[in-house]
Amino acid sequence: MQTEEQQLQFTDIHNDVVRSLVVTGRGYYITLGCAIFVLLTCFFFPWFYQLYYGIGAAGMNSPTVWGTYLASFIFWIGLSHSGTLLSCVLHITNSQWRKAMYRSAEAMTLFSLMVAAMMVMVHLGRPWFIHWSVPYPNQMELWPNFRSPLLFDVMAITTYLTGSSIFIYMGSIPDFAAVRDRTTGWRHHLYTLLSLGWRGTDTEWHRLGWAYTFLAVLIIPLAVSVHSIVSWDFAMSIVPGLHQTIFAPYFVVGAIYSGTAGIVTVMFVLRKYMNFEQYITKLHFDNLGKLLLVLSLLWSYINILELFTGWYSGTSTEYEQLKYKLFGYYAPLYWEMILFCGVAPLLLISNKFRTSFVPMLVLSIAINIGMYTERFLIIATTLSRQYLPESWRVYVPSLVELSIIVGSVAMFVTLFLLFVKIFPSVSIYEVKETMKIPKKKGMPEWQATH
Amino acid sequence: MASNALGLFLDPDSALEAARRLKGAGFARPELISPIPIHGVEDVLGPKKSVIRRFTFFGGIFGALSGFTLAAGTAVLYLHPTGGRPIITIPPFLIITYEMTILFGILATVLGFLISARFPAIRERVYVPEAGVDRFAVTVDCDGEERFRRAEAILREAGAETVRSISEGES
Amino acid sequence: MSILDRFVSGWREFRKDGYYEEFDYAWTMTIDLDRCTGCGACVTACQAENNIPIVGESAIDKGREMQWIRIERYWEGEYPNAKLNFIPMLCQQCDAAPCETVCPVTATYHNQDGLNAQVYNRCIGTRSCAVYCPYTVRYFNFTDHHWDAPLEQQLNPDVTVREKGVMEKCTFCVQRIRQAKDHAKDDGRRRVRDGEVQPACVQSCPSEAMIFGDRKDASSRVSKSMNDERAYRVLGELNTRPSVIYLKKVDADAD
Amino acid sequence: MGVSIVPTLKVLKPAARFVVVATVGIVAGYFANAAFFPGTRPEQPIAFSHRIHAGDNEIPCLYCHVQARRSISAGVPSVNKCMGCHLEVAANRPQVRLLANYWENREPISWVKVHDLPDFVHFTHKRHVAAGIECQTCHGPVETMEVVSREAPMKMGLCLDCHRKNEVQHGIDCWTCHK
Amino acid sequence: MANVDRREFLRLVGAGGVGAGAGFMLAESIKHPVEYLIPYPVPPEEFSPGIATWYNSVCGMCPAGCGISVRTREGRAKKIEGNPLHPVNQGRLCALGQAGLQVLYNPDRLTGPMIQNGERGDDAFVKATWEDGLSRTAERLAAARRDGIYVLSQGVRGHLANLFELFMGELGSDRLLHYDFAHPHPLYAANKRFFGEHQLPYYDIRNTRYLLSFGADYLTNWLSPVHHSLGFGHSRQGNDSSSNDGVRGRFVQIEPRMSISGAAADEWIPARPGTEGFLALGIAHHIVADGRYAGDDASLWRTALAGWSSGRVAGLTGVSEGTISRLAREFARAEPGLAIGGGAAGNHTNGVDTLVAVNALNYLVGNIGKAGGVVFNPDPVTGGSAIDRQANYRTMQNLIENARDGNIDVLIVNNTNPAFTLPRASGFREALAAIPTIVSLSSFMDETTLMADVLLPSHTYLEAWGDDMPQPGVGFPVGAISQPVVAPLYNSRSTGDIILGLVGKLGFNEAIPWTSMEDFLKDGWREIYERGSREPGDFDSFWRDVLVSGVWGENARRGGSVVIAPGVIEGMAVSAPRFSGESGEYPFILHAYLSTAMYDGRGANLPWMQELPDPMTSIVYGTWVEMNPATANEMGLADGDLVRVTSEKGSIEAPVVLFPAIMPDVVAMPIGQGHDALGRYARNRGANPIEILAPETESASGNLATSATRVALVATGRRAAPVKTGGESRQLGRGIVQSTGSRSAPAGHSAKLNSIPIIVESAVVESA
Repeated sequence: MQTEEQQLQFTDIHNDVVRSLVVTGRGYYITLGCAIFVLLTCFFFPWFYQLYYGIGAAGMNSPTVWGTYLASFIFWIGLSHSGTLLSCVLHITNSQWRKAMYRSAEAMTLFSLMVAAMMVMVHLGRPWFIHWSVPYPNQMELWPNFRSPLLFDVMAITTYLTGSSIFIYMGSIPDFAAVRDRTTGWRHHLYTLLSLGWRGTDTEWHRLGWAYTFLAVLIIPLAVSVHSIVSWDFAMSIVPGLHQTIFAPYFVVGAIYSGTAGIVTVMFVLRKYMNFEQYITKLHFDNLGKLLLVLSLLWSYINILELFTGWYSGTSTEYEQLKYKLFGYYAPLYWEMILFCGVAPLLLISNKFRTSFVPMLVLSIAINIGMYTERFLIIATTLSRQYLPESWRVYVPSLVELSIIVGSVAMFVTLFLLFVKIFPSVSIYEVKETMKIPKKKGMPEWQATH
Repeated sequence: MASNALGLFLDPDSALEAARRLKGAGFARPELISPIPIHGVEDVLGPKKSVIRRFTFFGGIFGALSGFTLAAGTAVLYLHPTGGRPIITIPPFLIITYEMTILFGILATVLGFLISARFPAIRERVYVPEAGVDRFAVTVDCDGEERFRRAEAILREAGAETVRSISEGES
Repeated sequence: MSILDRFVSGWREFRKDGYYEEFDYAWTMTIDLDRCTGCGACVTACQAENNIPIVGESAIDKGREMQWIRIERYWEGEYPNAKLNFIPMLCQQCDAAPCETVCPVTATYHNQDGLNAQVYNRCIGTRSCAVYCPYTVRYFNFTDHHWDAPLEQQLNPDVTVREKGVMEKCTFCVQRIRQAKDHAKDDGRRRVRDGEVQPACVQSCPSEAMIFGDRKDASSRVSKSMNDERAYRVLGELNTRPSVIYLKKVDADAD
Repeated sequence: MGVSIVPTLKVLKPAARFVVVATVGIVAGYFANAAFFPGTRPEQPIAFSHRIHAGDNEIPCLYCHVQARRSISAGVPSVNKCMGCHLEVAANRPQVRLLANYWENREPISWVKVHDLPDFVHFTHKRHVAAGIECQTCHGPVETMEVVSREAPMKMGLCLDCHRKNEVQHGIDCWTCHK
Repeated sequence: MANVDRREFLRLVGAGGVGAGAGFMLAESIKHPVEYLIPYPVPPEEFSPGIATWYNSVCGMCPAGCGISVRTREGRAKKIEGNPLHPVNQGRLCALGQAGLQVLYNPDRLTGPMIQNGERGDDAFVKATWEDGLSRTAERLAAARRDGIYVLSQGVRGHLANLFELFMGELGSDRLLHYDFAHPHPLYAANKRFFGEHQLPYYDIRNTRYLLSFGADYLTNWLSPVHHSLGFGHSRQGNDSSSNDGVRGRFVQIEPRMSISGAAADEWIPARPGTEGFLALGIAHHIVADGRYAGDDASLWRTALAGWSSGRVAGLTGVSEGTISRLAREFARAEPGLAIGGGAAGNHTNGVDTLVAVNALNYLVGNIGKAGGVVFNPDPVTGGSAIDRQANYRTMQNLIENARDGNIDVLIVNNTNPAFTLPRASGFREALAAIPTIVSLSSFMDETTLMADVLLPSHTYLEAWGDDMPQPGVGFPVGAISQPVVAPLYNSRSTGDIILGLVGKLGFNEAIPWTSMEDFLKDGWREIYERGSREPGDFDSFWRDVLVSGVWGENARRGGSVVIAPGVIEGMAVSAPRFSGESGEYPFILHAYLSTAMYDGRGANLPWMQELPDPMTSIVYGTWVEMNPATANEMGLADGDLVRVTSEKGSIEAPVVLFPAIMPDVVAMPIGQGHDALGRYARNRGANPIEILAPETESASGNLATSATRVALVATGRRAAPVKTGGESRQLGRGIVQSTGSRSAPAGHSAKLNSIPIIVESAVVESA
């Protein structure tokens, strides 16, 4: 890696990033067009139909009143969990390899959170009344129910969204400034506003450093709490298979797991199509690979634990639950999940695998498919095996649901495509920090060393 | 008219060195402008104190209070007994409190940052575009020919690539 | 009553358990499984009283029937010793209802009669209450329903017709309770007399398997019958404290 | 080239101005509609004047809306009730003639509802009359109205305020009013 | 705002304008839709908006004759509930009875007189006036041969029956038939043979301690289900020390396929179809042999029953000797014990023999005329003649033959649907084609009405005047008035008024002077009143009271001891049942039973009934075949496999349902679906097992032996899982339905182990 970067100068990264913002090929526009088209046809059209027809457009039924919409919600929330969290952790531990990738990772957080919020709208029976779940003063003095796990969600996710958007913005103020001077027209004005008049004086750097660190410290516990709370939507119930103490850590691990896999995917794309080969390197994939390996092992551990406790409890409810999960209607999905998230990642043990790009991409996508399945199964298998056997029903997603899943991905892609044209998707100043500082020739050595 | 002497350097260390000498020569607060944060500035120009931590702290406190008040207050405002739980239900309200703490902590931090770093910039300030890319600049305000010449001398001696005089806004 | 007063009165409830002991009624239903024949009269009675939509074959096939009370059947043994047990399953009106705590907008809560209230017009359709309900007796309006004219002329004006996206469930025929209280007020009584109000299912039950009343009135029929030694609560181990109490089926050939 | 955001703001000024004006327009239009075309003062098939009946002649409300005392709905008087008086009284006034036509063809008069509550609200006139609530409390000074108009917004807040003020037993319990 | 040039000014103006427009539309769009208040020009008395009015009347959904009280608001019927004053149902009502509202408000009702123009059966009717319809009918009647006029009505009682009699009398034809598919002909015949009784007795289930039911599904559709359910409940748990010394009644059900009554029973005993009579005799033999019967005719009985040793009976019925003797012991010991028979047991070719044997059991334990036994009814207040008018299958057959031979000129059908409830093999539909004029008074376009020429739609029972004398009674004469609870929805008339209209057209006025059913009814009741009711006050007050309470009873019970018909003991024997079809070719006996919701098919057009899950299987909207799981397993059939059920007379298709409580060589199908008319909810749904029944008749009563058909099942290879609301029907040890030992178990016995102890919150209750 050193070999690659040795000849890199400050100006190079500068130019590369600015180019990534201002120079736009036809490929980009085509991709964006497709993404938007899919977004409209596969997300908004079915959703509007559902608004008109009612949730019945989805395949849900009486015991299984939750379905893929909520699964998607959890999935996207989960995906959001690596970006900012990872970035914060690495920032505090002050690790170098973070710097090239954290910006886009955080963007991923931001956008998956937005998609998640959208999934809530899709999930609701009467979304036009969603404002009732937000605390605002009114003449009736009627407020939301703060005892409800769902309201914890509302609070947590709002906070998380605010936090991570602020975090990514703060981190890129100096870059906005850097880009500001190199752009003209509306871009110049935009970056002038965004950079708030950043100059790069020692005071400004000092303040930014402090603020940034504080944010990081605040956001780490927040991120953990967010997914714990999401897990409590389930764990706070007394439904067999959902009412489990392990759920909070289980969800957090799962979230970081899928999030990290997501980062790998995004890194690959950036590297390949935004020409950041020099900045996003084998090193990053290697480290992410290791991380993935650890997480997958954790994840498998918790899964086995869940089965074990279920089996050990021996109650009819838990036991039927277990049987159904392993051999019931949804069993194929279950084993697919195990394969993708539990077995396949073991490949990461080999260095060669970790440092080769395409296989990593494939694996990361596989992992996220597996994780989506997991979220789906958590809902489908448990709710269709409630306490009273007479109410047992099988739930099969409808076309509308499937197409909305596809559409939500398109939404994410669209947002990300817009992002890379507005935000410097690689942090300029932090990459500069990792570079060797230029030397003035003929300068005495002692000055250079510090 | 307040004019500044500006020296551009290729590397942070010489810039620091220049700043130190300027300070030593009795110039008021030389300022470094750089594309990346420079370490060790405080050893040279003396430690900086920032108010941000206070903002964060009190923001958090305020968040905690308002969080619990929101939950508990609204609960007793319109009594809705649910699930046989007491009206003021501590554990869930603590979660609300927790989230609100962090939310306000974050917002306060941002506020602190903006205030302490004097953002957004309304009036023009001394600014060096090169320093946004790959140069390290040292500015020191010095009115009067002879003070400028002294500053220039120090900067050049410290290995400044170029030295010129600028005033706010121009570059 | 000023906001301050309400704060104070609210704070008095601070950390108090057994909140419902101050309520004036605790409506309760006992269902004698030894009497229940599973004939289904209660199902139709409820459907007629509460404007429960006719969802149609395909909807039921999807698992979206709406009947608030259903007859569950559980087989025991195999031919020739097969036995069939019926149990009517309706909203248990739990005192410690899991569904109440989870609703983000308080569309379901515990009302002053100890009823598990569902406020349709407040519901935003998160459906979490149905997930949290261990008895799966909450039914969701997956679509808008319509009645072929002139069937809609039968709709009960005392019960609203629920729109799509709204959760609904058994209300113990709250409209009848309301009526009874109204009459009581007219006669200048503070309380409703025992037996003055009966939900549609109880009223129709041909074998008189169901008894409805106020368990705070120790002399009421329901209080007596719920203290029968056969009394038990379905899934009682979950401690949701249902207000629907079942009397065990008697198996004369047991022991 | 400078760092100040002010120039940019200057550039943005027209756009901002545009947005502000448009917003103001929307708000204005909204309230203009509410002000000039209120749904609360509909045209009735017969120009019945409460001012004359309830005001000048001081006919008590419950004389015509007799149901209010014993039913959930106050009801409107049947045509024959109107004719009870108007066979003699003011029989030759044009509006009364209109009424007479209805009567002769035994044709119901379809009055336009002024005060209308949603289907999910259970409001009983009976209890409120029994509690001695003046009709005017909710319906406004009808006896002064030539054409009846909805004075109070029939919204939940209105009910709750009154129920709270008078400390109605279970007055703010959802199921007291929602069905 | 200083530097605004002209172009920008215009732009701003534009923005403001568009904004204003948008805001305006927004406000417009969220406006409340206009609603109207439309008062009556002249309100009917006892009408006031917002206040419910209750009318007591009589349920017309099945022959049980329960009393109903209908809740109306703003002149519309909202809810049907049992009439608490009525002795039959005492305020309770079954599902079918409550669905009566959907008969009234059914979207597929006939809205006025119509006349067939086009081929029969292709539903080509044109609207007509009553004048037109009536006169057309009248002239056909006038032209017809006296004995060429048939009136085929549903079973009607009370004054409507009288009116029919008068009408037929004037027409000079005695071809008046009441046809109900489910009419218990064998039961009547058996009681006549054994007791020489004309009426059905009252079976006092309420006070019995031991009920031995031979195939009678008394909780669902046998005679008076609601009344029986009341009795069942009381006998189970209602007994306090005062009545019946707190003993919990024991119920034994003997039938090849577990019915609701079987599920409710303490003991369900499958006996080979058609051998229930043998079992009864076997039990009787035991009772006599053990000397538990000490009547003076004991020796007669001993000789008569000599042949029916439990050994032989066990061989015939497949019920073990031990069981037989135990049943005999328990039945004889429990005083009073009660034996009833009917349903499938009565619908074999030996049905009457079987039911006679059942009567013998009652006789032998001496419960005749006693509480908890068989109590005989006095004659009904009026309209008793209807009983003899009931048409059994034989009568229908010779109607069919007459039609074929062209001896029928006019057929008037009143709300009965033989085209659906007679087997295809009977050839009824073809026969209809041979009748020149068919007039239907049905309120719905059912299969029979489809073949009619003139449609004179009658009111539903909720719009019409009438009265009813429940059969069987409850031990004393009961009369109930049915009165219109709502104004007629459509241009229909009550059956009585239609007949009276015809009377007018035919000029029978001097014999039948009445012009409306109401007058006829009122005069009829004046007779009842004058014929020595001990009611105070004059007739008008009496009439008012009857209208208010909806029911009136005479405290006149039958006294005296009942003697059994001579020679019946000697002749006590049960012939072997006959079945159509070879057991080799048709291995299964088809057990077609009346479904809970549809009764004999009349409920199929009521959406509530279609959506009422079948209690035993939770199936809605459809027909199915119940099979023993073991048998199905052998045949390789699984739940939901579509099979073709073939008898000698035809075949239908239905999905298999594995039913744990049915004999291996019996398949059961519910009756009621499989309509090809009767409106949107009923048409083309499920299959009708009656279609494929063989025209075997019960030898003594001439009734259709519905249980005497053998069928074969052939897998079609397709699957059509029936729509059901239930999931897994096993408890999996979750203690959902808990049971305990007998009632007299020690307090707290296993009662609260896995349930939270129930605490009654104490509260001050002011004495109201």
